Amino acid sequence: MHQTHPCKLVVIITEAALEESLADDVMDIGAHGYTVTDVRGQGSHGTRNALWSADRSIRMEILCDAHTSQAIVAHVEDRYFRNFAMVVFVTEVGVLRPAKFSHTPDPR
Amino acid sequence: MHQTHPCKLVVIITEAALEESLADDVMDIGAHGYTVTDVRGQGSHGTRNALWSADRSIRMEILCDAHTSQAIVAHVEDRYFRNFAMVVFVTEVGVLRPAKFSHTPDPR
Amino acid sequence: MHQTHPCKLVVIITEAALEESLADDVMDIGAHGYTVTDVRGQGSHGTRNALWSADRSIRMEILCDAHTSQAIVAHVEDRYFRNFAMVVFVTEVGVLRPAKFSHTPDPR
Amino acid sequence: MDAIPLFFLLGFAARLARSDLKIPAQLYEALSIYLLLAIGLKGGMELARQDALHVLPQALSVMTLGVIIPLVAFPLLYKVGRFDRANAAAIAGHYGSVSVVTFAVGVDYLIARGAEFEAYMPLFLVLLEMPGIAVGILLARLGGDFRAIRWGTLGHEIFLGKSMVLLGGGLLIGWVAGPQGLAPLEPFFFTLFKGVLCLFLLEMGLVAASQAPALRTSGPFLAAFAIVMPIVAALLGTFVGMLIGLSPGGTLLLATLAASASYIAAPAAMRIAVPEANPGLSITAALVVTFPFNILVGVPLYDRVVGLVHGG
Amino acid sequence: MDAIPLFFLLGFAARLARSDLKIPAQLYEALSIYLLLAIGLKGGMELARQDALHVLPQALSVMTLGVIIPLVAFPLLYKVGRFDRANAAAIAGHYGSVSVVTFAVGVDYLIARGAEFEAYMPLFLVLLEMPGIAVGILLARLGGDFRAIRWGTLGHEIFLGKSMVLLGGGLLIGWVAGPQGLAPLEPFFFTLFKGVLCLFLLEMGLVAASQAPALRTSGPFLAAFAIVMPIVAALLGTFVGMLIGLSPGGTLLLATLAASASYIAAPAAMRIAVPEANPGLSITAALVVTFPFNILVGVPLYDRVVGLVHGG
Amino acid sequence: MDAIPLFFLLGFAARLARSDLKIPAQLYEALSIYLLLAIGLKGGMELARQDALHVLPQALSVMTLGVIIPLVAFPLLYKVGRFDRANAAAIAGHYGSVSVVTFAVGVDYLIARGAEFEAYMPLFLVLLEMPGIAVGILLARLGGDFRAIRWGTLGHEIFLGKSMVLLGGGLLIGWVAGPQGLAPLEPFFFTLFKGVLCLFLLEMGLVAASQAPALRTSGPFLAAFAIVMPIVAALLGTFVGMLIGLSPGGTLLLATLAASASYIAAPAAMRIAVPEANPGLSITAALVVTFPFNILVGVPLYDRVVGLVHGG
Ligand SMILES: Nc1ncnc2c1ncn2[C@@H]1O[C@H](COP(=O)(O)O)[C@@H](O)[C@H]1O
Ligand SMILES: Nc1ncnc2c1ncn2[C@@H]1O[C@H](COP(=O)(O)O)[C@@H](O)[C@H]1O
Ligand SMILES: Nc1ncnc2c1ncn2[C@@H]1O[C@H](COP(=O)(O)O)[C@@H](O)[C@H]1O
Ligand code: NA
Ligand code: NA
Ligand code: NA
Repeated sequence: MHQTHPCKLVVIITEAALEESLADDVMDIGAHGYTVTDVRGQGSHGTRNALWSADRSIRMEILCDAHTSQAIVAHVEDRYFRNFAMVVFVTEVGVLRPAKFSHTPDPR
Repeated sequence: MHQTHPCKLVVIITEAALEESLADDVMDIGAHGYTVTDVRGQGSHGTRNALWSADRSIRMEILCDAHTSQAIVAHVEDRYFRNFAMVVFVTEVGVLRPAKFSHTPDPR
Repeated sequence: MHQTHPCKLVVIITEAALEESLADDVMDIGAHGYTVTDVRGQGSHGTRNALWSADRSIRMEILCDAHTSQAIVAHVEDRYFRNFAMVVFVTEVGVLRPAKFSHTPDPR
Repeated sequence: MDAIPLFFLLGFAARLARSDLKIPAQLYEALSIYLLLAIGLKGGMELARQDALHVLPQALSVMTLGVIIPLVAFPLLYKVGRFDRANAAAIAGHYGSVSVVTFAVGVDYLIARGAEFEAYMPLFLVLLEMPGIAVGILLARLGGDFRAIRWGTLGHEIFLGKSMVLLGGGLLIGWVAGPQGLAPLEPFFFTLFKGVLCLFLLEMGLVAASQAPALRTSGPFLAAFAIVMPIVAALLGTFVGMLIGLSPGGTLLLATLAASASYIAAPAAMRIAVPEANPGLSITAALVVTFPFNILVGVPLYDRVVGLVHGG
Repeated sequence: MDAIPLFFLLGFAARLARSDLKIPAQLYEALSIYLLLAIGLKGGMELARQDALHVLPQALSVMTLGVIIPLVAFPLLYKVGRFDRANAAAIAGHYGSVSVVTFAVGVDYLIARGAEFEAYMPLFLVLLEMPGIAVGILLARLGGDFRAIRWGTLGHEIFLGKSMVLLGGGLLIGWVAGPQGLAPLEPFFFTLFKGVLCLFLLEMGLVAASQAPALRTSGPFLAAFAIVMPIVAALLGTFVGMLIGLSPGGTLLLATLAASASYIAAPAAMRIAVPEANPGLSITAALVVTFPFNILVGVPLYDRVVGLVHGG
Repeated sequence: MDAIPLFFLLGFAARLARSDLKIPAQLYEALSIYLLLAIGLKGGMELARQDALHVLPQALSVMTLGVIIPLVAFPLLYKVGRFDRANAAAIAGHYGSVSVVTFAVGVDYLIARGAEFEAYMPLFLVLLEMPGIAVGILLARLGGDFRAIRWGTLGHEIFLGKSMVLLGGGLLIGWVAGPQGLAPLEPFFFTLFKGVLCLFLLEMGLVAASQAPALRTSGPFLAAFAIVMPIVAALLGTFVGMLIGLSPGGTLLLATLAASASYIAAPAAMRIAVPEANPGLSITAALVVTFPFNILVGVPLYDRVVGLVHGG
């Protein structure tokens, strides 16, 4: 039986310049991985059409437990919100192997 | 404390040709921003492998309040569903600064 | 009135080498479509920075009914989890035309 | 033997055999930007050598040709082919416009044979790109609510589409800079041209093969139309070419332009201006049948025709 | 007429007219990698022909120039322009650094006129890239907590940024391989250079136009600064050029480098090192005003200045 | 000094220093498509000048070489290295196949020294690409359930993989079109070749460095194997080269091919056909150790060996 277990998905959309430091941050905070997509868009900082280097944006999504998601959200808000074009949202998803994404032992 | 507030995420997957008009539409309707990703895929209109210009697809995601999401969904259904390869879905997410995405004042 | 109906969204993040076989699998299992995005990232198999062919990853998302999502998740776990860098998660979304994504007749 | 068709066939075969060979989307973009610019520049450079008064009347006749072709194609599709108005009009628009790569293959065909032609032919390529599309859109709207036409968007699509800007812009730059100004660009834009064209044809083969299955669903009439129409258009082109006194080579190129169907500018414009038309139909006809037909069979065929009429 | 400015204008016009023409992001990357490498290689190859003792003192003076320029720009922006420290410092840093493409346009300007210049000028381009950025960052931090400066990141950004690695690496390879070793690379890296440069300028035009609207919000002072500052810097560059005994051509190139503002290396470094600065301001000044000004008006203007001083 | 290894070292160093320099994924794709096609075309063109009867026996011996190499590598890995069957077989398959870029570097080495070699060597490159992979897959399955082999997929992976299609297709086109047909493609596919190769080596350096850390985990045996195996294979290649009467230059190229390990075709095929093998191991050995070893040390070394045997 392939039951899924609750898990948090944190999505961060921001300037491509932050990719490396964000990756380091989330791993330090305790995430076990992340996925990055190249995106473009518009927001309160105007349009970012990825026409050229400084104009590129990324979308980083992190599957992690509630505790880690809290920590990540808190960290990016404190460290990046003031100075960078950034959007963060969190959602609840179901995963197969919760242990893969959390510090708690696998309930299975 | 970094509490998140409920917010809608509208995702539109459709032909790349619609990118500009969709962007204008969602901003007119009242969204404060959007994010676009280049994608490929398959659906009722067959495969769209992004092999060449007319074969490219995009994935646009819009964070907004329930009212705006309703309006966007209604608009794209009326305006584009009949003639374009398109899929739309809506989901509930948590954001840090609801005011950033809605017309209502920030509850914080 | 543009009411949305519940639908499953299955997201599979894995090695680009699997794109074709995964696409065939999900369609065989009963999905009516899928969307693929090129991504990069890190996980238990280390970093996959899309620096070169074998280092590329994809993100495939499939809108389908609960039954199909179960079948897809079961299939990929059995067939791919042991040997491939892969992450799968499922979430609940709202769609306009449930019939487009399920075997059951459209409730509307 | 000339390498160009071989690259197309390689791509076509690779795709049919389900090879995992893919031309990255952005490489495809890069190649087409290069080809459009290069052709425009070449034409503009040559145009700088002409006097306007001589070219102007020719230009007008060529644009007329661009208007006539879709008017010939439409009834065939609408009455004989039983396509609904929107689809008949959209397809007609594709055949009214032109294929830049088919033109390049025609030019290469002449060069390989050391045949002469008016070097400013790219001007006609530019002039033929738009009218057909415009006529196609109007035909689609004749049905009724003309008000439904968003002229702004329409004009925008036609005059500011990627290919028009690159072709027209290149033409302008080539014309202003002249042969001298372009000399240092020659190694990049002209010497490499044929190599880049081959790479693009490899991609065209992949794309055509990937669209081939659609032929089954689109029916036999469309396939037949996609072979008959180019021939008819080529004859019209030959006639106009003679009329305006083009050399045999120039006449062949005009015939080739007439016979070619657009798969870059037209699809983009039609998708916005005639969204109710099924883009699959036009693409299948233009790309899967007409394009290969023209570069493999058509050009030599039209050459023979031109030879006859010029001989007689 | 020279084609280079025309390509920029084409891109600029196309974007203003809201054409859908886009240069794929990865093509943009590819073009800049090529340009940076090619310029570095060329400079290194020529450097192999020089003796270090002759070039070293020149190099030092040039780096000093890179330190002085932002020190001139900062007070203008901070005191006169009323920008806060972070923004004034960030913008000053952009003008302290250099624009590779502006340099390439200057070189092309001289070649087109058959004018002589020190072929190892790219060395100065490399040397001018860093100091201005470093000074800008220090100016931003003078406000107080110097401890806030993450020197590691800073050094990393400055010395290991993409453009430094490609320019510097190319320089090194060219220097080690020498003219002989590079001979077989000449067709790719040197013969095609101007063509690629034109394509890149088309893209620069698109980008500049897409940023143009920001001019309205950024205010008239910044626009004025973006024209006055290059002229001032060009005079400083001319002075230093004379001082170190460069040929008129070399002097013009040094003036052009001084006048140019960075839009690749500096934005990347500033974003990390001075995040509180609004990147839009620097980019608008450097890309929308200074870059076009330099390639369209500046270079010929500086040429006249150099002519005068060298004449006298 | 030759520039090629310098570009590899630049990329390697840049990555080790954690520079943000990246070669866009699609540029990497574009470059490899170009290199594969160009090598195929060149080989096919030269093949058109040979008579089949002369080449056929050579071809067969070369393919045998491709079968023998993995059979030599496997026991080393399985028995001595204690790798499980799947990993031993997969790695052996990588060394049985070839590296196109290593071959290109070998060719460049000979050209730089004005040495002669059989111009149709690319044919052998094509012939050596497949057998090694096939043998590797069979070795992996010998363990038991042969039925587990999906021959369809297997054949598909081997014969329709990207690199086979481009190399083989290029070979075919070059052979059909012949020197005359390819003449107009020469500026693009042949004149620019070395420049493009340098760019690709820059990328290879970046990739190799990014994989380097894996060396620590993969253990000392694999590192040793990745240096010993190429030398052993090079000796086998030299022997076969002499046997089939190749010129010293041709013999060196065959030795280089034998010594090289695939990092494009083999990884793709193995991932599908032997998924239980850890791709990291093969890649680390082939890319981080063997590839640099071959282009920096191996080729000159093998050249000396060939010199000795040919001398004697
Ligand atoms: N309402 C929104 N919905 C989706 N994406 C958004 C939204 N607002 C901003 N973004 C994305 O986040 C980036 C930065 O947002 P901002 O800081 O508001 O400029 C934008 O460039 C968009 O890609
Ligand atoms: N069931 C599905 N799950 C995920 N994406 C889909 C699905 N159906 C369609 N799509 C995406 O939406 C695009 C248009 O869908 P369609 O209009 O059904 O052809 C396709 O090309 C896919 O990228
Ligand atoms: N915790 C995570 N959050 C988001 N994406 C992940 C996570 N773990 C892994 N991934 C993605 O899934 C791919 C394969 O994961 P893995 O099998 O753990 O190496 C990685 O390369 C990432 O792109
Ligand atoms: Na036509
Ligand atoms: Na400067
Ligand atoms: Na080998």
